[in-house]
Amino acid sequence: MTDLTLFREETRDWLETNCPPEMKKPMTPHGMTWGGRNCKFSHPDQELWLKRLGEKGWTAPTWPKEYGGGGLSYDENKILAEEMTNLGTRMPLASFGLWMLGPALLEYASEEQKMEHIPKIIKGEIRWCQGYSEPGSGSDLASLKTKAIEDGDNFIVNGQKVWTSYANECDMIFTLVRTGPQEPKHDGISFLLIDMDQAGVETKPIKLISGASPFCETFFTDAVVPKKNLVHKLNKGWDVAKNLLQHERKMLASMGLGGSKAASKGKTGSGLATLSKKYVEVKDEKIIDEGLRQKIAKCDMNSHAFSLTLKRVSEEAKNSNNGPSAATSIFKLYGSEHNKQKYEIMLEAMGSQALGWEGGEFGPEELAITREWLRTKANSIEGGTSEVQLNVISKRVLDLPQ
Amino acid sequence: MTDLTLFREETRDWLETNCPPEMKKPMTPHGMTWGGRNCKFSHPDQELWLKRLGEKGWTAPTWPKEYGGGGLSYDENKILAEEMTNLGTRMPLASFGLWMLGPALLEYASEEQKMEHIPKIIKGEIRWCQGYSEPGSGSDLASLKTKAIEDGDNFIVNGQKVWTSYANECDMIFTLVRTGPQEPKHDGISFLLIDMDQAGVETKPIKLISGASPFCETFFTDAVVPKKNLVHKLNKGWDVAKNLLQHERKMLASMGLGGSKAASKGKTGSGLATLSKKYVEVKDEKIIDEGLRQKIAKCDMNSHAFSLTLKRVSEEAKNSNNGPSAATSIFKLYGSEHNKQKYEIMLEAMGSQALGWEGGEFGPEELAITREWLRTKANSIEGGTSEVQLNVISKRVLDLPQ
Amino acid sequence: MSLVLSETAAFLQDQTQRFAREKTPTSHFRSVRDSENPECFDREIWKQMADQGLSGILIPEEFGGSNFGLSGIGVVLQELGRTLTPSPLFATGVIGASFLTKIGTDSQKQKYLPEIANGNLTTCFAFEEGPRHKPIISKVTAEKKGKNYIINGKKSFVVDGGFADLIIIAAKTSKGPSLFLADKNSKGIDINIAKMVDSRNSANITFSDLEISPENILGEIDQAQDTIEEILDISRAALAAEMLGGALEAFEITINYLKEREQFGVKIGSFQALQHRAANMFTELELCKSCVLESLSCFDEKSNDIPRIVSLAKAKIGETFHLISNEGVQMHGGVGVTDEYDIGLYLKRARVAEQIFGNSEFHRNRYAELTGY
Amino acid sequence: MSLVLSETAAFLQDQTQRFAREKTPTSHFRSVRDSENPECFDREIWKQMADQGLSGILIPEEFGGSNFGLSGIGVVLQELGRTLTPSPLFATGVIGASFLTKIGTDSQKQKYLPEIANGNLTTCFAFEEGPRHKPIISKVTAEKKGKNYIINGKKSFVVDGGFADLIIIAAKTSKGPSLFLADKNSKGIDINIAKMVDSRNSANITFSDLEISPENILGEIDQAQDTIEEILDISRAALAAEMLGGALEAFEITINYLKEREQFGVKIGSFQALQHRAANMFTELELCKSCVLESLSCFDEKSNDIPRIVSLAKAKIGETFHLISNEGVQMHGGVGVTDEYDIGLYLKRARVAEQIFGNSEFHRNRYAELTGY
Repeated sequence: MTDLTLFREETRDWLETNCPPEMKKPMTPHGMTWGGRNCKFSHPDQELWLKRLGEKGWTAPTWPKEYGGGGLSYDENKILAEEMTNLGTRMPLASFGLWMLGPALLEYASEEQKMEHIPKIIKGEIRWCQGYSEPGSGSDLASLKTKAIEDGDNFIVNGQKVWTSYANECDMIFTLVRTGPQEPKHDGISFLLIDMDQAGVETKPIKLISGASPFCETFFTDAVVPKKNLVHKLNKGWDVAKNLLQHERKMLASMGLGGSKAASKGKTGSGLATLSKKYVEVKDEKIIDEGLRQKIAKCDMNSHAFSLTLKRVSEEAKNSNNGPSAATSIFKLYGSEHNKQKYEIMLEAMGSQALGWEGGEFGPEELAITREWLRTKANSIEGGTSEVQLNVISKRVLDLPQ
Repeated sequence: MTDLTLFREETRDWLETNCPPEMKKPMTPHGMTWGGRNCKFSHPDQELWLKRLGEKGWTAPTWPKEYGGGGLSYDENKILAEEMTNLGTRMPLASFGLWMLGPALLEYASEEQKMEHIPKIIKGEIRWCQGYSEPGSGSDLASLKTKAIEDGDNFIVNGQKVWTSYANECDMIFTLVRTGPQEPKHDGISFLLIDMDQAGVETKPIKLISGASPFCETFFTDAVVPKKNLVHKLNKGWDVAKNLLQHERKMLASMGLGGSKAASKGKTGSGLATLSKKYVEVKDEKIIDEGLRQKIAKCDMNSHAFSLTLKRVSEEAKNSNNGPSAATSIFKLYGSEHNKQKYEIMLEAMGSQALGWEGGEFGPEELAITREWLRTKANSIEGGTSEVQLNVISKRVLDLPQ
Repeated sequence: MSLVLSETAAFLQDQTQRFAREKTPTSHFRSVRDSENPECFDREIWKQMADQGLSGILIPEEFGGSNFGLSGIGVVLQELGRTLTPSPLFATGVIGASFLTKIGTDSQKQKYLPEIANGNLTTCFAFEEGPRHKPIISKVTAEKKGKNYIINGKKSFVVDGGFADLIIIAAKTSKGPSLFLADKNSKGIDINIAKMVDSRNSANITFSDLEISPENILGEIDQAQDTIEEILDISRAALAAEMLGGALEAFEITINYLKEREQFGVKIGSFQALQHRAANMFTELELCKSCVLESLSCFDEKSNDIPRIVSLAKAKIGETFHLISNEGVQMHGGVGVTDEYDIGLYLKRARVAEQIFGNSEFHRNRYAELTGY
Repeated sequence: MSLVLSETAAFLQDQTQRFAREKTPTSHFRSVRDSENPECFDREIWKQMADQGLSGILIPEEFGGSNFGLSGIGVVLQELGRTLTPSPLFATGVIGASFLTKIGTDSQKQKYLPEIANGNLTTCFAFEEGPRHKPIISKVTAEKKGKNYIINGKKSFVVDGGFADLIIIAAKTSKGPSLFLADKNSKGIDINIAKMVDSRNSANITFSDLEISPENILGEIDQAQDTIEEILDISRAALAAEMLGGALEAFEITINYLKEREQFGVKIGSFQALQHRAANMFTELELCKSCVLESLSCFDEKSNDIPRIVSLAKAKIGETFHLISNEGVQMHGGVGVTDEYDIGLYLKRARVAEQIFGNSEFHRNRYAELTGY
């Protein structure tokens, strides 16, 4: 028996023993665990599952053991993921700390900072949000104006951030601030970790077209930040920012893949087709409306092709051992455009039944699809617009002239 | 009886009496009359038809009578066109002189130049080609390098033009040449009329992907051009050029309309559908392949919408009495892109039968469609690329910032 | 056919434009939307529109209207579409007025048309029976019982069905479709109101042994097919005009944003990739203008090609409004997906308008059929 | 499944790349095209390819091949597709070799496979019966007469049918399709050669009482359906690999042109509108690479999802090669439509390759059916 086969057996055993029953059921809209000081669990099993996995470091399976991570190899991590999928266990923790901040800290933070922050991320004790964008700076992130001025052992921060996800529920925020007002655009930016539990930090939810408010505006008024919370060097925050953005894009890219698992299962049908069949004429399992059918097929094929590409690039990366590559720009671009398209097709298939807001005879799934359709419109904007991705591809990958 | 009703009756009578029988038959690929000193008629009726219409000035119905034109009003011209369509008469003369040079001369040429050149254009006695583009200057037309140097009563011209249509069969060429090498790009260009029947002018056909050679490279080596052939002022040729380009774009735009007449006839079916039906399964007159059918409908609807738009803009212009407007950029763009799309659909409908080159069992119409499909690829390049049209629309029409 | 606005139409357009800018800018839409008012429109504003004659454009003069025809009401809807003005004009002033004018008896006309013209009566057309447009009635039936008819079955997504006073019901009778009139408060009518994503009103209406007396039969029994098809086409053309207004406004809002918003030290409208996309949208809009104008005037000019032209207009503007509302949101970037900016409102309206009375694919299909393939 | 090239495949790719660059750059294609040679390929070059082992990649070692599998021949076709190398590799090395290897009798294998491997024998597959791909045989029949079969009917657009020595014929027998072998010079075979727009060879082949003796029956009578479907999928995957090569090359030619050509004093590749279009093409190509790799390896790995994966690959690369060849010509401007520049050659090849063995719509349809809708 090879080490990996042994690992697979042990892992399966451990998961079967330790995953609480509720956590083997499919995820519900409110069943996600976001962690943090004020974490609310909608079921006690969520807390248990987070605690057990967090202690083992398996919320961050490949992170080093010394900071509380799982310390798993690439292959072991793959096995863990496969076994979790096989057992149908839920994701224990959704966290911008895990997806974005953590990887950047591992690369850029001091030993003290790592010891301080990473274990709390892994255990879900601190919930993080991102303070990058500002009202005047969208795609042109580096034009940010929020200022941090040195004052003894602290920075004093003033300014405004926007698009801070769930900032009103978060404990800490990682921000880009201007510390060198004289320096060229990209060279005067620093990366600060700010505790939000202070008078100088206020948040205000932004209402979106979907009706939800997953984002906030966040205001800093003489907010106090100890200097130990500066990550990497002063005025060199842009290095951290770029690294972190790549992790963000990777995360966002995976959003386009919702339908692809179903699509790659063959005869069992795709999610899009199964949904559509409830609303359109079907004969011998075939959708009669050929125009719609071709659109669904095109979309399913794109999902399929996209998931094969993610797999290919990950297999290629495995050998070359590089971090996120320029190809992540393709994923962000394609994932978000594809997801938008998928929802437009759903709307077409469902007709008026997907256009409800309230009242009437809409099922909860239908109303959720309407809102989610509106939500997808942000996919190609957040984390770098599609236009920025196209610029990146044409300049960095294709090397086209400026 | 109103004047116009009377005019319609007289016109119908005249056409019925004077149009030779062969000229009432549908146009054949070789039946077009291009005029010029070496004009070859494939049927004597072509010559007769050209002579009769030319004498009446009805090859250029709205041009002033003093230069041999028809002198017709907007409404009279419309009636003439309608009656010619009703009777099914052929176009008497295809000519860049009529479509492009003539309108520009009427606006910019001296009285002597008009008297000299316009009657010959109307009667088809001189065949003109266009000398604008050069190998290094495509969309950036004003970067042209062909030089004309003053030498007594003449200009001496040296340089090379490209994309000169049928230059090897033409008598004269209207050209843009650089006369002010010191001036800024657009201010050193003059508009010259050059007789091609001289040792200093040579032409070389360019072979296209369609296999045909409708264009030439044209070389000037110390070609002699009398100063009386300078149109408009010295170094002000760009004014003429711009005016003329608008006429060219208008002409090229109409190319996208091939299928629209058929499409607007209602139940009689569209050309695209009729063609497709020969190659695909049909049941109760309906094309079974719904994907193809939707593509054809989309294309037909675009033809229909496009021809309604041409009509609308011409009705609007009738009242405002302006020349070609910025909207002509829309026509060139849409006409050429639409025409390309139409041929792609034909190819899809006809399958391998539209992909023949020679030999095998292809009908002449099929082989012609293959070549014409390749020919359409130039539609969105010649006379200003689609990209240039999009630039023009966004800057001049939408007034978007530079 | 005329593809240029008549003087009357130009006057109406001008008048409505002023009205919409002053009385019903998008802030009006927002206040109606965010109010507790379940009707989704403002009765006071509707009264003012009626006073301006907008509700009576399709009604003959003898019944208090102006009879300016579809070209007239088309430009009005276009201007109201620009500001997303919520009003019963479409369901009442277009559909209701057309049905009653075309096939109402003298006493039905006397009773209802003046009330529509003066803004006191609203109507709705209970037609669809599922979530996708289907111009064939199969589920709602009317059975003869003595002199009366008994209606049973359920209608879906009735525009303005949540508040309209008078319901025009299409139902299957023994040999074909028939039309009936019913007061919304009649016994046997159950109305389930829904607010759609565009914050307009729609309803599912269930009929349980609804009894219709002879004076409330609209037109000939079994003979409604042609009338229904004609009114559906009138509705589609009118809707297309409203959509054109929305698309034009969404486009202009976006172009203005491109001229204002700065990124990387320049206006984002100077980016060529955005310019080309904007120019393509402009081109499509120019085509739509022609199609919509033609689809309105073809009724007034009694063309024999009406169904094809209407399908052309509805399909083209459906695609184009779809495109422009998507591109508009994207070009606005982050603020485009916030409720604070208007562009998202057009996105929502675009999808509902695209969907009802036949989406683009439906109309392409119909166009192909009518053209003989 | 492996989405990364194996060492063998990487070796073959490298070897073929060198061969194609040295021996068969596009100038080779042009010289064959412009010669009087009706075969549309160069026998000397084909011999060299065979000497390198390319013709025997799908043939077992005992018959002179290397048995490197579809992943092996895929990368070879991809590299040859880059330079538009005209050769019988597809019809002979892929289709002919696969048929004979799968279902040939020992003596058929002995007779033909070594000859294919050494480049002496070419084959074609007479299958289609009309101008659009249809995987069902209905027009060409084989009737039993004693021990022999008599074939009648006409096949269309047989790839390499104009010169192939051995014709593999699919014909209808009493209970299903069957396969037969025939020498091109047999009595009862009439070959009408056509040059296609991509300057490759295709033929209509008419069979008039062509008599087939028992030793030339390929596989079981009436039982060919599964084999035909399998070989069609092999052919589609191989063709997709060739198309990927063509698309990659056309894309790279275009990108290089964007970096070289100047207009308005700058490189045209600096125009953002062109950049974004190029970036979109790149993205589509990345997806195609994955699909093609998967469609090749799924055979070698005996996946149970082969037909769906193959349809995915053929449809995606069909659309993408279509897009890139159109955009490539447009981005070249005027010179793009001249015969002098290479980009137009890819345009022509793209359409033929897209069309044969099922166009993108055909494969979307099939994908939908296989996925259960």
